[in-house]
Amino acid sequence: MAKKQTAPQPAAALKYDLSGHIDEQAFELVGTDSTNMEAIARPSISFGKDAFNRLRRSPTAVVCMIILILLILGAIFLPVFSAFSVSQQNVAFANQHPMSIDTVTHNLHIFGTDALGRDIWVRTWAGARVSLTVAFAVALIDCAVGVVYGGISGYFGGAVDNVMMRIVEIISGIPYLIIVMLLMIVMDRGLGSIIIAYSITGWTGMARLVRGQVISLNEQEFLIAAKAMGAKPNRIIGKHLVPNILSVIIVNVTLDIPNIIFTEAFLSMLGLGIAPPNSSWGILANDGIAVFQQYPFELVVPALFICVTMLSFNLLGDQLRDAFDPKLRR
Amino acid sequence: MAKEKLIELDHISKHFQISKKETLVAVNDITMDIYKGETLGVVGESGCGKSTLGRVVMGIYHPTKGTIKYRGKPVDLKRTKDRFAYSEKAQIIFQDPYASLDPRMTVGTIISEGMEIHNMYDAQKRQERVYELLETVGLNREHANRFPHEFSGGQRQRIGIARALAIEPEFIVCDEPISALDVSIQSQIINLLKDLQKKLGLTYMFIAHDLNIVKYISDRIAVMYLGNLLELADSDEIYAHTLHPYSQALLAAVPIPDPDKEAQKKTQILRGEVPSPINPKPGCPFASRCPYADDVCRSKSPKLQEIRPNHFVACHKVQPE
Amino acid sequence: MHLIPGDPFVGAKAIPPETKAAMNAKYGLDKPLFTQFILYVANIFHGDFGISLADKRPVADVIGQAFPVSLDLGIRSLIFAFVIGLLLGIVAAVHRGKAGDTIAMLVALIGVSVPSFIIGALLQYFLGLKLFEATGMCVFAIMGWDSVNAKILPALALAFGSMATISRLMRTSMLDVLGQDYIKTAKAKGLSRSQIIWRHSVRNAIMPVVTVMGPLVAAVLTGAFVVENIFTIPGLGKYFVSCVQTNDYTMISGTTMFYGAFLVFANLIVDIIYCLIDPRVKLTGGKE
Amino acid sequence: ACGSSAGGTAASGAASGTSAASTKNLYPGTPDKDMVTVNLRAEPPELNTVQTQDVASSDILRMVMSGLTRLDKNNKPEPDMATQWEVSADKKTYTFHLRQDAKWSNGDKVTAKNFIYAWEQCMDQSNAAAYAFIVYTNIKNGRAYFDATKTPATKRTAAEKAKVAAAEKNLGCKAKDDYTIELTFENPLPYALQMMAFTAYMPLNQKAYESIGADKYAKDATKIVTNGAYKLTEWTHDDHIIVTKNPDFWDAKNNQINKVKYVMIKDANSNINSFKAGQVDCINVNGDQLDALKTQGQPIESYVSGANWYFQYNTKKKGLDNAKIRKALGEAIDVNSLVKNVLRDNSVAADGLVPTNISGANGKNYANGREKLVGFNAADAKKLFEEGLKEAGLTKDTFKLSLITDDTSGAQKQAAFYQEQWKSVLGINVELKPMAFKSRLSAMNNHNFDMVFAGWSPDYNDAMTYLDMWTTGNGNNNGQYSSKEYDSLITKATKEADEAKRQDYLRQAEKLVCSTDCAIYPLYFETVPYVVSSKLTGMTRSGFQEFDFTDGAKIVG
Amino acid sequence: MEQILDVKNLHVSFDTYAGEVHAVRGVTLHVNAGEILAIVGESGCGKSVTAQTIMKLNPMPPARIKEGSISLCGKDIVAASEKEMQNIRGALVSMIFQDPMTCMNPTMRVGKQLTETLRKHKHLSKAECKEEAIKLLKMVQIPNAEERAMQYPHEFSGGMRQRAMIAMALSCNPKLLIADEPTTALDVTIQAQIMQLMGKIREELGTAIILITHDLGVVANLADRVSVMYAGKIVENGSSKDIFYNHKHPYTSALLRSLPTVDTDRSKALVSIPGTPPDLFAPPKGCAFASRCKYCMHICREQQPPEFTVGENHTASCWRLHPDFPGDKAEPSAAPAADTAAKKGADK
Ligand SMILES: Nc1ncnc2c1ncn2[C@@H]1O[C@H](COP(=O)(O)OP(=O)(O)OP(=O)(O)O)[C@@H](O)[C@H]1O
Ligand SMILES: Nc1ncnc2c1ncn2[C@@H]1O[C@H](COP(=O)(O)OP(=O)(O)OP(=O)(O)O)[C@@H](O)[C@H]1O
Ligand SMILES: [Mg+2]
Ligand SMILES: [Mg+2]
Repeated sequence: MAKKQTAPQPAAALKYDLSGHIDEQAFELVGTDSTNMEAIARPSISFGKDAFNRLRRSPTAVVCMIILILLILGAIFLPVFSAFSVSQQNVAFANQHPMSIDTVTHNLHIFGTDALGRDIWVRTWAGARVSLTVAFAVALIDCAVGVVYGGISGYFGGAVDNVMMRIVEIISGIPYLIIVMLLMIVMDRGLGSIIIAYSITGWTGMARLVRGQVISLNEQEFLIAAKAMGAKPNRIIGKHLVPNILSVIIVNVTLDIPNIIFTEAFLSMLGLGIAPPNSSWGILANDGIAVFQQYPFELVVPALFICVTMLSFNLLGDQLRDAFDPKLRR
Repeated sequence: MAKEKLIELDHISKHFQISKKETLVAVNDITMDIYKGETLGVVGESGCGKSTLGRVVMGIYHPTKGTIKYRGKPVDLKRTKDRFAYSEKAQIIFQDPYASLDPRMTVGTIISEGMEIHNMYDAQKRQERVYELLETVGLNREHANRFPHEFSGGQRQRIGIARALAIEPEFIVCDEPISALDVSIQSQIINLLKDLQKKLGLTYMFIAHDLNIVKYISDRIAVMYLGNLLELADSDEIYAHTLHPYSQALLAAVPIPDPDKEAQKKTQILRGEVPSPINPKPGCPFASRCPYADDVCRSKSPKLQEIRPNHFVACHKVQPE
Repeated sequence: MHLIPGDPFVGAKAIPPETKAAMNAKYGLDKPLFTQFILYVANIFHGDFGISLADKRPVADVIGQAFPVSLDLGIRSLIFAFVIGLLLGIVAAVHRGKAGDTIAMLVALIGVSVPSFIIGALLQYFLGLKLFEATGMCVFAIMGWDSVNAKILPALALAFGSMATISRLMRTSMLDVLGQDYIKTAKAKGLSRSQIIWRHSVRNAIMPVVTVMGPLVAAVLTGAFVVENIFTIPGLGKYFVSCVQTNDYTMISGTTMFYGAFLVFANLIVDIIYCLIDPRVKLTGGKE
Repeated sequence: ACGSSAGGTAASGAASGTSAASTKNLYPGTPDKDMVTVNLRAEPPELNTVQTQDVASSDILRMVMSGLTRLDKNNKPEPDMATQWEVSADKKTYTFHLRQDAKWSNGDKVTAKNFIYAWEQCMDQSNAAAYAFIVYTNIKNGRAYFDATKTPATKRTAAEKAKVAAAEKNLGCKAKDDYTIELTFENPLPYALQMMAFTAYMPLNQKAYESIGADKYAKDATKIVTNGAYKLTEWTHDDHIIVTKNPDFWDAKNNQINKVKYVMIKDANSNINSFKAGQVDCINVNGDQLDALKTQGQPIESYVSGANWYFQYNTKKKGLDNAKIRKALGEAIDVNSLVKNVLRDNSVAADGLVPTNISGANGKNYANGREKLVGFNAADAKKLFEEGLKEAGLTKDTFKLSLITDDTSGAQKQAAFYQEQWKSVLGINVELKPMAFKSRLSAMNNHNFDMVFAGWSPDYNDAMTYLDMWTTGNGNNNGQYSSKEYDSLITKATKEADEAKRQDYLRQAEKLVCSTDCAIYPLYFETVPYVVSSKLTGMTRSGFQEFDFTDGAKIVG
Repeated sequence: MEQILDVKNLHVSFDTYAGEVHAVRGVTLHVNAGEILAIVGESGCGKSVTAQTIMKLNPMPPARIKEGSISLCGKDIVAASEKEMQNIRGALVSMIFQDPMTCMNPTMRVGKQLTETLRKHKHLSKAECKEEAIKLLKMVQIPNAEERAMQYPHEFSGGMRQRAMIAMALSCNPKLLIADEPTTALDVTIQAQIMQLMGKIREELGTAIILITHDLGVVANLADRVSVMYAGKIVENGSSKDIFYNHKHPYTSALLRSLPTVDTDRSKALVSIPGTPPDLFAPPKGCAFASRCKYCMHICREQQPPEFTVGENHTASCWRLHPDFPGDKAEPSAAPAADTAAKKGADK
């Protein structure tokens, strides 16, 4: 892509034979070439576009993105277009292998059935809905709170920073599990509670990250230049800081989402997940683990979904980090 | 030339509190004036506080002690309003052409940002001015839509200059604008800066450690060492009559790009290391490396004195005749 | 603490109201909340965290007995995580972009991708039970904490998550170090690749890894609940979870405070280790 | 916890069809020839007999402590510390004669005073013993003693001390001499001999108890003084307990196992794995594991635990105040399908409130010959529901219901089943609210619920333990059921000395509460399936003796 | 004179994400025993890549030697295996880098770093190494050598570190020392110390030095011979005197005149070279300097100029040196003084 030669060719392309005599014409003085001496050979490309291009070229990233898009689409549509509902039971047809035909409805159970004869396929996709909703919602909240908090703390520094960071330290000093569990017990079970409970502790990581970034950017000369020009804080934050830490935020969110999915699974394991008959991957995995010696596929299905999703997000995050890495840019 | 004082620095000090016990004295009690239309060169070794001084003058750092006057009026840079007004008059160009441009902005936005902040012109006029400025610094208008990382160091430095010029300042601090550049590019930038000065009547504070260039561009030169001002004089005067031992050593150490002259030159190599600026000891800052230092030098810090007309030196060993 | 619905003394049977009042009186729960709190704080200064409402033992005793087990488990798993994680990270960095990198990072990623309750159950089933059935010997015990062969699987199960974190961090930091000028210097001296890696890179690359050890210790200790439950280990992790579920609030505040203090202590240790391996950091001052 | 009387060969009653003779035991168990290991599932929280209130603790206590009587293989009381006793004609006064060679583990002799002391400690209100009521309601004038002991003994004023002394004097329990106890009850107590085997009636070595201190007593292996068949020799909290045979025990020659180790495995997979890998000799299994073991050909055993599971309705809630609706909600559940397809652990669908293993009159079990009171009937349920809704002025859309369950995965699974049944049979959506055990109980106590999926396990081997709780104002009557007729039936039964008449009153009451008024709706009686390694035989397991190794349990092979 | 290093027609490329970077495009140079060869040129023109290729320090890939030969003391470097290179590095040839702050391992004592080469190549014991380290530090005039050897790099100042680096490089008495901008990061007063030290070393140890720098002042002070590089090629090669007083290439000449000296007239503008060097992603097909050269001719844009010998050990690559070059017709006002000489030299 970069090999385009922009130098204009002289009208009469001359061929010179080095061994023989060279035409005098060739030695005609043309002087400096003002169009070409400041030429930039490479095409203009913005930071985001460049990163996206690089991402597009990585097969890993592409595969991960495809998987995640499929998962999201599946989570949205598949539970609606399934022959079974999430709670529909046929207890006489419980714990069946994948690809078995239901005795009552004569429909296919693609992933088999669980202990109550419910269709695992539809429960898995419904679980994907829950798990992904929780993940995205929490990530969004963490992100919003963390960026604002970390941004303020890092930008203003001094005493403000000191107080704000002490608060973060205290919050992250208490093991998050206990906070989440206490909250989960006080609040009613449900999606909203899980999201709130996890968000309450989750934002601290983002806040620290953003603060660190802001502090290091604050020392950068381009920010000093902006300040020297009289830029007000809102401009500095909005136009300089946020765009410059955006990539770090995106990467961090991508790497955070798997942790949230993980936590949801963990809370379900403790019986603190969402209420039945709804399903989530955590609930499915937890149900599956109890019977995996007898009906291994009941664990394999949700475990595989959790793994693949986590892998995809993690790999995508790594790839994004590489794509955004200023060191790799030239 | 009637010398009109543009900026007056009065006993400026800047300390950084590193820890509870450690204070880093980056700039120590500097008093000097910058005249309108002149170029004041500031030289000194790395870490001697040149940039800090420049930033204090720019209002980016608040001086720990001392006051700054602009056109005879004291400016309180702690007040947002004062600072904002002042920022329209003073600008800065940085050493590192890589770190000084926001990588996420196009060149056009970078240059027009100052105008936006100060509400100069309407959007279209601003755009035109961006093109104009780009051409002033020898770039093409097409470059306005490109990103900084696509440019070479010299080109970026020129973008930095264009940015500084955009709000039509009176005064520019050039913080080592050429140290990171190649020899062949350095002269481009220097010529550009000189041209602009002539055309726009700018005042420069030119920070550098290459003495040849400082001599070439400056009207007056200030020699700094460890946060202190050691010598201040007209450019020719300082070369003709180098008085401070440190300035002498500094000048002698500069290699001349001429083998014959180099061969004849007798360089006097300074011994010893530059002391730390953290919790500095009393006495002359140069005493630890000065070949003439005695007990007085080590215990008492010298005052800046006018030794010859307009030639100020801070040294116990150099006294007015 | 009284926010939590439920009452510590509710057993399976209803207790006559008189008895319940007697119980409240015995444990001081009949006093005003504020008084309870003051008494509690006052007692803590005497090293008395109160009596566990569920276990009826002094909270300090419970912690004193269970925490060493958790610590033992935690240290073992951290050692596993550290050694394996570092090796994986080094291998990945040295073979950047090649098969070694991919494999090492895949292992690491699987580590973060599989919840510990699944890993624990699988390890127990395959390395515990199946290996026993295949060999007829108890290679790894399935439960308990009284023999060496019982301590391996839980530590391994607990190590997976942090191992993944460590290896990924190590890879990044190792790549960073390998790009440093002093590595070029070492290469210019004619040192071999292994000499460069072991003498010049690893120590420097470990430093960022060490800084995350504090939070990692926290994660390992609190995450131990699952593993302790699966492998029936008498550690503190499960009290930590069950006390919340049973509204045992002396235990809740006791363990929370203890963990808080321990984490502060762990971070202190990490700082000290950091000072030991990085000569640029003095214990008193900051970094140069 | 427990208590027992005649009848009740529970173990055989509901056991699975497998017979040990035809299938070979596949698992040899632990290698140790001197010790068996069983899974107790939980740490016993309290080994102080005064305070204890749970199954796990009483399992250990029955091994290390001896009461006046103990239960034999068939849950019948037999002599233990008491060698013989006389009963008065009104069945209110019992005179026990103690054996004179019994010793505490610290060498002291076991005397009548040890028993009186223990009972007084239990009844002492300031000790806040959970089972105080089971002592003070039975023993004559116990209530007065309980009321007198509000302040802790060390803080009593002189006046209070005098009051306590007076109450003590009137108490129906007396040590006539060192080895004779005279015990008088408030009412005729047909199951008194089983009661004497209950933990709350076990003796206490006053000297040791006071020197260790009530707070610290029995909190560690070294801090307990026992008089039973085994000694508590090792206790690592939350890990394991080891009891070792007491050679000085009067019946030592019949105790053939030297050591029993109790481990506390909660996780279902670890449970089965450790059994298969020869780390444990006896475990309870769940339905899934049971299926798999059966397929392998492993013999499975089981016992009826005596626990019944039922819906508790909040009878004060609009809609649920209607008996037809309550009945419809219960009849809509196909319990047989639940038991067969979901639980698969040999539990049986309930036909009444009192489980099959509870003894009744004439040496037969209480449930023997009882009419069927509850059961699945979809058509009837639909009809009753429609009628009920009309009566209550509700529709399916306006009638909002929720069901509280435990948050264990088993309970949640069942709840999902009920939810689906209601949906398909009655066409209503019931919201499920899983809660931690303690939270669930608290919601129940505060009457803050519509329906609860709850369970009850017996305190003693008599139908009364399931029935007296539904009287008006009873602490366990969370649904606030109130029926004068019911209350009078229970009172009559309490005062009745004749066993057959008494059982008749109880049966009438049972029918009233779970069928006619339908204040609760029984679902199934729990059965506990378990497997034992080939190493261990002869162990007793029943609803009242969860683990017992004293009656001929042996290590073989 | 004995030739220690002989590089012929070296081409090095980097395969990067955006395409191939032709960093070195046909470099030919040699170094004689005991002499100092300076390589000057603008940033990015390939000086460091050339130097690192001589030691094969470039990571390969992405770097790749496309063509050419390197012979170091008779050893074929291009063909040498990594193992062989390990024995050559540090023993025959060693290198010091620009930034002394980052070139030392921050967690290893200076003394140990100093003698690693000795342990590797001379198999000295620990005790011997310690002595040797002190000797080396003394050689580079570091006071309190005994204490300093036990310190960590952060306890050294920049100048001391660079001196320690030099000591490190010299510990095995290599035949050739490659100094890649050894003074760029240092202050002038410290630079003077280092320059003096390098001169002394060459005199006392007879080590040949390749000195890479931007600073023509340093070149004038130290170098015997100078190679001027531009956009991956050597455009002029000659003795120090040739380059400073008798340069033949327009680039060399512009470079020298663009430097202000103490005597430069402040009222006059500096001579400057307009434009920027070409991007090595897409090197121009003709002379790389053509677009910035005021003497540029048609042929310059079309064809790369070959190397013309213009004097003893003095070569330059400019079409103006071709025998067929007709001479400047319309002489630009300020023609370089060297132009006349160029014509003379072109007559072989
Ligand atoms: N924000 C800051 N906080 C603490 N110390 C600082 C800060 N800025 C500068 N310093 C210290 O102040 C001293 C002077 O720094 P300054 O940047 O002014 O030097 P300089 O003369 O510009 O050096 P150089 O030539 O390397 O640019 C240095 O020791 C530096 O470490
Ligand atoms: N690892 C690399 N990957 C891609 N391109 C590289 C790499 N290393 C060097 N280059 C390119 O090779 C060219 C020559 O680089 P080199 O470092 O030799 O320049 P230099 O003359 O030493 O410059 P400087 O004076 O700045 O050190 C440059 O265009 C550079 O961008
Ligand atoms: Mg500076
Ligand atoms: Mg270089």
